[in-house]
Amino acid sequence: MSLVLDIFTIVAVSAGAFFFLAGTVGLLRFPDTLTRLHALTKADNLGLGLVVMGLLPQAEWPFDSIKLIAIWLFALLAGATVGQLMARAARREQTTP
Amino acid sequence: MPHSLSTPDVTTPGGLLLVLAVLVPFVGVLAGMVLGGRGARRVALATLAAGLAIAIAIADTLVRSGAAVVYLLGGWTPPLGVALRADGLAVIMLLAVAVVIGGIGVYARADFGTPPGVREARAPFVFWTLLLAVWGSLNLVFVSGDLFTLYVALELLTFAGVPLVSLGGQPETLRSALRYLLYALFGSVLYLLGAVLLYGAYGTLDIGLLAARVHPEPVTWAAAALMTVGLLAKTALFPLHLWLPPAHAGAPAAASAVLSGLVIKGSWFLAVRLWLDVFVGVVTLPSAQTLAALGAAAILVGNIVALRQARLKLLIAYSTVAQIGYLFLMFPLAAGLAAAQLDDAAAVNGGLLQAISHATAKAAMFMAAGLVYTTLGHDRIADLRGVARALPMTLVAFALGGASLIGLPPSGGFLAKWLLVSAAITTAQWWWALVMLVGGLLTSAYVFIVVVRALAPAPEGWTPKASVPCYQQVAVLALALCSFLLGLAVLCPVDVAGIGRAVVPGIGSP
Amino acid sequence: MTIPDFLLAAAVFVLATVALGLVRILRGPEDADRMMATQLFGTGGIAALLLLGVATEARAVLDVALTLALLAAFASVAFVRSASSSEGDDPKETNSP
Amino acid sequence: MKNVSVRAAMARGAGFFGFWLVLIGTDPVDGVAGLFAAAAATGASLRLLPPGGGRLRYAVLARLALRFGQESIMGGVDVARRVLSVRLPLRPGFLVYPVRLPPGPACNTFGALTSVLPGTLPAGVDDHGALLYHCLDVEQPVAAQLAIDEGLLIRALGGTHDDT
Amino acid sequence: MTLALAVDISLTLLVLAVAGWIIAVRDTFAAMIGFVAYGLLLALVWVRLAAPDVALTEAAIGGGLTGALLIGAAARLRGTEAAARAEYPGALTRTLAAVLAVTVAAALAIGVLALPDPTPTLAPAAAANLATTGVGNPVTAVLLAFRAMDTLLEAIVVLLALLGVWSLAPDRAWGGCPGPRRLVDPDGVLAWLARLLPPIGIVVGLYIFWIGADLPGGKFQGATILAAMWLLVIWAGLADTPPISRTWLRVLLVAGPLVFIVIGFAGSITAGAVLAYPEGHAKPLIVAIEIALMPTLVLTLALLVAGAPQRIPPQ
Amino acid sequence: MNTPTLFGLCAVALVGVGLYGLIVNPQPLRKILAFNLIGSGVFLLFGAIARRGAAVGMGGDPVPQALLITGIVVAFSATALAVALVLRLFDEAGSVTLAPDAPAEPPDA
Repeated sequence: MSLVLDIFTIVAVSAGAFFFLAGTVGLLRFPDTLTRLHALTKADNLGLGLVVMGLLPQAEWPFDSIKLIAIWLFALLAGATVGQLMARAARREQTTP
Repeated sequence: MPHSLSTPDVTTPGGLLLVLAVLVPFVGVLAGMVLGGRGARRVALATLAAGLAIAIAIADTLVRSGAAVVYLLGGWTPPLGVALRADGLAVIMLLAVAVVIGGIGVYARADFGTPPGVREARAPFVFWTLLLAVWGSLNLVFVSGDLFTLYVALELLTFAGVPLVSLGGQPETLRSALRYLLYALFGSVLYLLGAVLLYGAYGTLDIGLLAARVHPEPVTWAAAALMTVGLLAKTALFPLHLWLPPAHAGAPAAASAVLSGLVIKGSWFLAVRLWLDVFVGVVTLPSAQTLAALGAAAILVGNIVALRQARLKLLIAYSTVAQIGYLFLMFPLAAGLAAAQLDDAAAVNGGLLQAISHATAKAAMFMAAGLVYTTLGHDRIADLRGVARALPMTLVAFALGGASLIGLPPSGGFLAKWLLVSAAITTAQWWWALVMLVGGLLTSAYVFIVVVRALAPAPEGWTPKASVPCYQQVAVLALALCSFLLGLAVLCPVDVAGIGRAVVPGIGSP
Repeated sequence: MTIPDFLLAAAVFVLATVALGLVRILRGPEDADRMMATQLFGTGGIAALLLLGVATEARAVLDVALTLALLAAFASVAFVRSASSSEGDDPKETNSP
Repeated sequence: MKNVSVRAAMARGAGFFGFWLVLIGTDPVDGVAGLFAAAAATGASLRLLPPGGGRLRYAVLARLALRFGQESIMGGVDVARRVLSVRLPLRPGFLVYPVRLPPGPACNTFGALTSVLPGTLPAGVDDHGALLYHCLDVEQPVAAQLAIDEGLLIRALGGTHDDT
Repeated sequence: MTLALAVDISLTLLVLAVAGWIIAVRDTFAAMIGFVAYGLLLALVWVRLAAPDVALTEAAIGGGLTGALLIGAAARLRGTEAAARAEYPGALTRTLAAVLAVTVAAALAIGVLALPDPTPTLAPAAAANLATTGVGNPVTAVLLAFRAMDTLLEAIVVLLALLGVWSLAPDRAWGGCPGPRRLVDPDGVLAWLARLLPPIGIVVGLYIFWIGADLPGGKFQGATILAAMWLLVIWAGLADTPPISRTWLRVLLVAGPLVFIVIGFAGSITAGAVLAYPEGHAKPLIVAIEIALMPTLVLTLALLVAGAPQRIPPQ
Repeated sequence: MNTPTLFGLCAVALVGVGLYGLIVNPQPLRKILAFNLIGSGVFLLFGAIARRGAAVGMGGDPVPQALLITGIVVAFSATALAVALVLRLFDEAGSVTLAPDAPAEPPDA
């Protein structure tokens, strides 16, 4: 049982790390501010989500596990809000140079 | 020879007074914040009286017991806890500050009243609360026995001092305040770095324990150097003095008196404490000579630049730069006396007296300049005619203060310089005596110029721009008289400054 | 390789990824790009923190991550606020015509 | 109306208290402090976000959450695919989506939810109150997906499907 | 062990890279953004140094409040960039500064490497006396029992800084509200965040505060979170800063230190020394002091960021 | 090389970097920033020393850790005061240069 959980952890955390890498590469490769924002809001939050997912079997149930999920939700909320706010600012800058 | 600072492991009778000396002013700050407006001034003046009584009580306790007053906060013994500790040096400073702040408070009553029809005005509220804050912080610097508490005390002093500089709100004063703040923050962060190194090496921040534990090695040298440079920046010793003159000259007179007379003494006192009591045997005679050389440069540069000033307040501010220089001549002299197996009390007392007489004299002179400004509407030195007629008492006060700066008998400045000169001659460091002599001559030149200009008769039909209340003049004169008569301290039967400090092997001796 | 070791390795990997994002902070060109990269630092930092915390069984680390997640949007909000107010015009984005 | 506030206060308070218990554990002394914290949070919440009229439909909410999870994974995968592709397949542009929700918290929630949708990012509103989306690929069927999301959200928040 | 060291080394390199960039970059605004990232990294470093209490403080203050404060200031000073660049010193000054910096750092490095081994530490002393304080977190025991004086003074330091900030108000605005009036769309995204997050933040902030007695956490960290939440609401235009002449504000600002001082002096009667606690009652008294300090710290920290009063007080 | 030593060296490097910035950057906000860097270097050094003092089951010496919290809060207050001062100076003078005003001081001062 524990082996299955450990494998789950390894897979999920690796996938999370992969999405972090994807987000960062997007931040570097995408051509302009708005497209780069996509990379930030989507890949990173998925990366964090997968890391949290992977850590769940290793954390103490239920308190630490729910806390982990809460941390992810907060980061998600921050990402979603900040992404929109910055997109507004970037669009305004684009349209009114 | 055993070290002078015993490990404080027990609260002495009267120790509670030390806590009161620190916390009563801060309680005043808090009460002033709530009451606001006129209440802040009433609270401040009441606190000034109470604080003076506390300072006298501490002095009484010290002289009666003949030993340092100690209080262990929370009953915890250092190194885990924090001790307050007042020896002779600290108590004398406590008393002097209480007296000077009292004088400034009386003087400022007229300048910082809340105008009628307003519930609370900015300048009076800020001044009265921060005056108490400066006082509490200074008391903490004098009695704290812990390096980190002292760091907090230095920061308190900075935060209380900076708004006093920028009280006027003009661009120049804001700029001076910012420059002052940056210097002060830089100074305290260096000081903290030194304290951190000491903790890493010796596992305590308590001054008494450190004194027993430090020994000469690279970490200690680094810590001593960092702390000293940091404190010099805060004290505005040449060449780190650039922030001081514009800052002190741009503030309102009462605030200038606080800044020039008192605030810089906090960091100076801490430097003395560290060099004489903690880093004994670590700092070397050449480093003490370096400090004194900076002091000598300050005396010459400060005085010469002061001579060239066109405005009275700037002149007084540059004279502060010079007088700070004297405060640092004591280091090699104390070291020299100790190396010759002599009592270093002459040098230490000389430095201490210089600090006190400068505090009283400079506060009086800044406030006198403030009265001159009110009366004439300007403070151009070339145009001081009529001052003697309009403000006779103030002019006398200015002259007395000036006499103390020059070092004329029987002033406190005279006794201080006499002690320092004699120590210089005893230890065959005659060049420091020469510097003091030249400094005295330069000082007398600018004091003389101001007094002569002020004595010139006013033109026909001239009337003062505004009249100043009599009690302001009395307050100024009283402080100046304190400074002038301080030389009579030589008649004091007890060497108060030496209480709690035994004869110690000084700087540079193995 | 034990699970804690794997988690530590993942933390190093995420940190290295974040370091890559540093290039975007360095290059800009817009301030928004830099702020985005900082946001990425935040998400990546939280992930690294969680990995470290679970790997070393330091439960208090979860609270640090919680604080970071809660305040992740804070500096960005200050940024967006200042970016819109520095344009001088009305920062209000109304829905009315 | 009064009834609604009381019910909302109870629900939110319970939620905050539950969150507190998750954070700290179930020590009774901590619980007392938790009651205070929950009360403070509920007060602030009621002031900042006064309860609306509708009743939440939890079944629809669960469906929405599930869809949100799927979308966020797809969104991440989509970005990763584009990022790591050698050709960098991007056709960025704006899309105007005339949102049916009135301006306000619900509409903002919609914006936040859809910011994880593959290839879309809300970038403000136009002069007629429609949401402006920035898309990584303007040729994707974005508007249809948005309409499904919006319908779900409206129903979850207790509205009917046809209040355009 | 080696992997842990790899974490440390990558952290160190990152910290140094960001720090160097903050100093070197030309644009001030960009440097401020770098500082936020720097604060985040430092929080990670504190975790690695087994100092979770400090990590919490750094995460809340270094990454949050200080960053927001500096970014806001840099945005307002955008126009002065060109003038500042003109003052940039010449190559000689820069070389001298570099030499000085390297010398100081090298001397310090020697000092660090020469620190004694075994290290002097007060951990055993703190552990031995922890029981008498009744609290479980040694850091809290240091802050509120062994060295309570420092904490009391710190509360006063923060208050003095606030007085200093207020003193920079123009005379006509004395007694008015700090900061400019915010005109923000009440239906916008920022307002949405400010409606959702603060209640949750209140729970988290109070939680961090409450566990401080026994676990890492405490009043400074909790108060910083609450202050940040309040500022968020203010920036979203959902609330305004209070006029500084309000009596309730003044009372709350001084209540914390005043209660601290009163309990401290009560100790001299009941426990034989100022800032001592009678046996068996240490923990409730410590908690009482912390509860009294909380509103003071929240208000002070938030108002420090809000800045000097700028608007004419309401009559 | 162990963790405290590594971060101790990182700390002194930060002090050096901050010191350089403090001298070289003329813009006051950048000086404030440099001051914060030096400060964080000092704190980090203290933290490394605390970590060295780990004993009796504690991860580090709690006394420096407690003082660090105080230090960070004090540094924040100092930053806030300095920023407020810079902003007021900007409002009054339209610039934030620290160079002394020509008329207020003699040229040789």
